[in-house]
Amino acid sequence: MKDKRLSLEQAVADLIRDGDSIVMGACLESDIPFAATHEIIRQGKRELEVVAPISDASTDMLIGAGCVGAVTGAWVGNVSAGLGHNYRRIMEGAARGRLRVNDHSNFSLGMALTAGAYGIPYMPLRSLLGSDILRSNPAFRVERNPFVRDQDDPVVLVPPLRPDVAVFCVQRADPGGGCHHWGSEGVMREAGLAAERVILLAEEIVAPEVIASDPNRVPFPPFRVAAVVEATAACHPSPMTGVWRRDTAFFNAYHDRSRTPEGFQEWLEEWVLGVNGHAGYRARLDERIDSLRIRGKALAAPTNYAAE
Amino acid sequence: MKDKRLSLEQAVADLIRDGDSIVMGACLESDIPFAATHEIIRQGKRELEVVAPISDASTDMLIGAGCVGAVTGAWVGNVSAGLGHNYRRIMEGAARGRLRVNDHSNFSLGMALTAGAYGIPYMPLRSLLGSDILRSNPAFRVERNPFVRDQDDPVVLVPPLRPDVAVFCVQRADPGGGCHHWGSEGVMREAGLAAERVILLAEEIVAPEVIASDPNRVPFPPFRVAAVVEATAACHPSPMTGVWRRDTAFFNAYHDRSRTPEGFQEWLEEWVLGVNGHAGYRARLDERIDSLRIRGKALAAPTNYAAE
Amino acid sequence: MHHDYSTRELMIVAAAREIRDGEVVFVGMRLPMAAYGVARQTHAPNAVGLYECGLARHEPAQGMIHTMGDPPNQIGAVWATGTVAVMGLLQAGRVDAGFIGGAEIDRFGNINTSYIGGWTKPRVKLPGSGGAADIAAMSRRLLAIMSHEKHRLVPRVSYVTSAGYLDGGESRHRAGLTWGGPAAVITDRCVLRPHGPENELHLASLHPGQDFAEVAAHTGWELKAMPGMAGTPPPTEAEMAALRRVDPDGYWR
Amino acid sequence: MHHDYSTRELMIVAAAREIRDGEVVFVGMRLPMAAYGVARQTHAPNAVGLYECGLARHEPAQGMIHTMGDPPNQIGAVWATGTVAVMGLLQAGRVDAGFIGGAEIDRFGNINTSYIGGWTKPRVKLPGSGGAADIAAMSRRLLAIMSHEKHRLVPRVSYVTSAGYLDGGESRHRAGLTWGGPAAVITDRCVLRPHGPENELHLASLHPGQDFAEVAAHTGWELKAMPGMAGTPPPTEAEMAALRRVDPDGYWR
Repeated sequence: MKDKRLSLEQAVADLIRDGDSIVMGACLESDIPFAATHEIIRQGKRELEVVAPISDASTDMLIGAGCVGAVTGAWVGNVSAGLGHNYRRIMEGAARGRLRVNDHSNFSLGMALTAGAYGIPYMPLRSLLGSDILRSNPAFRVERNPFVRDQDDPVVLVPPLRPDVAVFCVQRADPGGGCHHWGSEGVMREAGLAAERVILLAEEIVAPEVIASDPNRVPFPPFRVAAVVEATAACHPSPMTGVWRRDTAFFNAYHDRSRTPEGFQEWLEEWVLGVNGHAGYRARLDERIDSLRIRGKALAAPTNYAAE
Repeated sequence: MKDKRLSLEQAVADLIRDGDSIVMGACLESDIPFAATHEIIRQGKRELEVVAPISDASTDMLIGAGCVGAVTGAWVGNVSAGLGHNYRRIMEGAARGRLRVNDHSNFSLGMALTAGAYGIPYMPLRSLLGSDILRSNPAFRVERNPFVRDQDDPVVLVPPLRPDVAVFCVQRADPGGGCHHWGSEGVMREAGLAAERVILLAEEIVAPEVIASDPNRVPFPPFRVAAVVEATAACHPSPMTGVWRRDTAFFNAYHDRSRTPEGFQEWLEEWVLGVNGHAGYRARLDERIDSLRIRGKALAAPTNYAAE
Repeated sequence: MHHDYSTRELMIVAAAREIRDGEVVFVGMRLPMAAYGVARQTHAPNAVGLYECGLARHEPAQGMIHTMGDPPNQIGAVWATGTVAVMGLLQAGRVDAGFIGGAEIDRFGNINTSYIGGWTKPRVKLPGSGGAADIAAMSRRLLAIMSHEKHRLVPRVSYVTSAGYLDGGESRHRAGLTWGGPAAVITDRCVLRPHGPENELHLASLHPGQDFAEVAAHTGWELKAMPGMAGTPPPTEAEMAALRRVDPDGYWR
Repeated sequence: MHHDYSTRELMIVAAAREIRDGEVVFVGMRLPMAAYGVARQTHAPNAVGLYECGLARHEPAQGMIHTMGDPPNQIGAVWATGTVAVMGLLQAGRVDAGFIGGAEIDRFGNINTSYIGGWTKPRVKLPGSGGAADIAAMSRRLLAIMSHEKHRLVPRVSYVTSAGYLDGGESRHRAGLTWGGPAAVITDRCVLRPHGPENELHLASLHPGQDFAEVAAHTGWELKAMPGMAGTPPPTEAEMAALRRVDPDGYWR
């Protein structure tokens, strides 16, 4: 088995290129790979197309840091605090031409990734009929349902998405790219199968036997994974089921401080540019990170895979 | 929580009607609900449309017993032994008009159920192009990909399937319809979401807390389940991950004995019509069933869902 | 009848009353989460809640949560899966009611959460649809929760993120949405419902202390009252007790 | 070189040699399962096996299994999921090679496992496609395993379950299948491969003890030899040792 372990710096440097389309976490509100968001900013990646099925404040941070050329997504903001100030600033100002927005809904984005994952040429939907999303994003088509002859039955056709990169936080992974994820999945499975290169930020590295002990908890096969990064609390301030509580105060502070460009720059300096990688970020969080750690046990019922 | 427990006899009597379209297990080779196959035969259901993504020998048994008016499926036979004699007899004889066959592949059937599950008006595929399945089953359409302008890019359009009933074997279920299933899933999730009425044959009935301890192992939500039947070894002779080995000799004996109509009738009398329900079947298996039980332990790695 | 409640608490209770027992409900964020909890503990003990991150729950989460992905919403879920599966149930017509919020709504119940002032040069860029466009299109009944201000309740939204009755009358159906549409809009002043052949939003019930003229003055179109318009009943003791259990710290006070 | 092997064992070894290291392989039932095991243990230690019931494996199952859903194929899998996910990878072009069997094959590699004698009044009703039509359409390379009899290797199959090169030449591509097609047909007498602009199956290698005239006599079309036609190398000691580990009881002898 090939050992796919890389440092966060190396994984971002080697596998994310300027101009790539990239999914930064796909579970909507949990398991957002903020450690990779920060490393992308530190490495000064440019012109990324962020494929964003609600990645909480990650997209707003990347936009503010000048890494983003396009957003293909359903939602950009700060889930518990409200609007994304960086997103607003660029879209409401003279520089709006520098950011292309390809509007989607959560479902159409999930379906576009499903089509990408499974080689489906395009995905017909009923959702989005009547919505101006069909006008502001010309990638969609509305056609007649060819199975209905006697009346006009419009359907929305969604083209597939095959992102260059997808980055996910998972509770545990093995060095070869096998992993376990639990809790709500968002569009993680589809994004992981659709993307050309998958980077895992694993809370814990375990032996391949641990992953193989429960193959139903594996979201996509190891051969689709390009790199495994060991990175504790890579999802902070977003939550991870069974491991980390959500740091809502941190999201709120980001919201308040990013209200002005200067405030955002200060925040960026404090939490991203001025820290020594993800270890430095964790060190800056200090005792706060301990208070977020879930310490209780609520174990899944035993499940037996024995064959004899 | 509504208690959805029923006896096998009652579930089949109340929820399966003559003429219904029905999925009898969806995991291809494992977890086939043969106990329900037998009860359907005992109750003399007629004109069923069996939606069959390889349900091992179950479909051949139902055809031989005269329960089936149509097969919408990818494969009918006996997986380890070969052809299905009852299927051959009717299709190669003068009575072939009594059985309608709607040819599918495994993937097109899975995609038709996906479309049914998710309200997708139809599913475009690239698979099946060039296959005569598109000629023998007129339900498919071939259309041009409307996203490709400058050349002819044919795609297959698969209409959705929404079966009336789906019957599944699961390792454990609670009285309200929550369940856990593990091992390969075939098209179980899609069939369970697409079907109007789901009947679970549970190896074991457990408290709702056991199911809620591991929500990622639940294939479809409890509100989609109409009935929960406690039925040990309901999958025999097919295997169930972690619980039952496959009884290949039983499949082979069925294959040999069903070679003639008389032989099939004798087999049916011995194993279905002449036994007192599923308990009678199990009693007839006697020590054989004990030898098939998996006794080893190979437990999935612990998984923590604690929130604090 | 309970006398000590805030407007937001009244809105939560009014929203809870829109959920019928046994229904499958697409629960949004914030207020609807509390509304689902109140409904489950009062008149709708068999309701099922769906969350677009990929969860189904019977019991609401224990204690305050800030997003649907928070650990207290994961533990005790009856189904944990992906967005496509839960939103697929919506498109398959299996969801009775769905909640969304919005920045702008018009007299036909169309909702804008994307662009104020046109999408090419927006005056305000809002976060976008999230799942709202899907919930509005595919729920059997849409329930919207809004702040009642004249610049939010407008004659015509500048961008339809989430389809209501579009141009009124049969236009939603003609667009291909053969079911659904707004059933109630719960504001901090009243409850609006579609009425008449045009499906225009009418005043269905006034919250305690509100009067028609004042509400109409804060509405961007010429607001009409529904026949049988009544007052919104204040929260009952049972409803308030349920809300206290869902929101022990009074976050929604 | 190993001297004590059966024809079926030679077929398994010949099939194993078609798997390249690091490839993703759609493994069918029966012989290909053993072939995958031999390949993994000899020249292709990094191959990945996919099974249409919804499994991916690195190591082959321990001991004999009769179906891909058997418990020994479940334990130790590296991914357990559904049919749509694994076959979706196939349609997405992510599967390098796929195995199928067949009752009838023609000179352009089209395979019939559905109806002998037409679908309206079949002389023999075969089980149908299962996943074969998908594997044939969407694998980057199709590998077929057949019993070499004149009534099975026919000029034109009466029903194309699984598309080969259709009418030969560019017709597969014109039908919309922009990749794939049979790369090898492994029979009990020889290995056939497509050759020339028509993509007709030619004799690529004769198994030990076979001669061209005899094989041609058992083939339903005028069989031609490929340039550079050779003999199929007998199993090596390493290959036979690997096969013994996969098939300790000699089921495939």
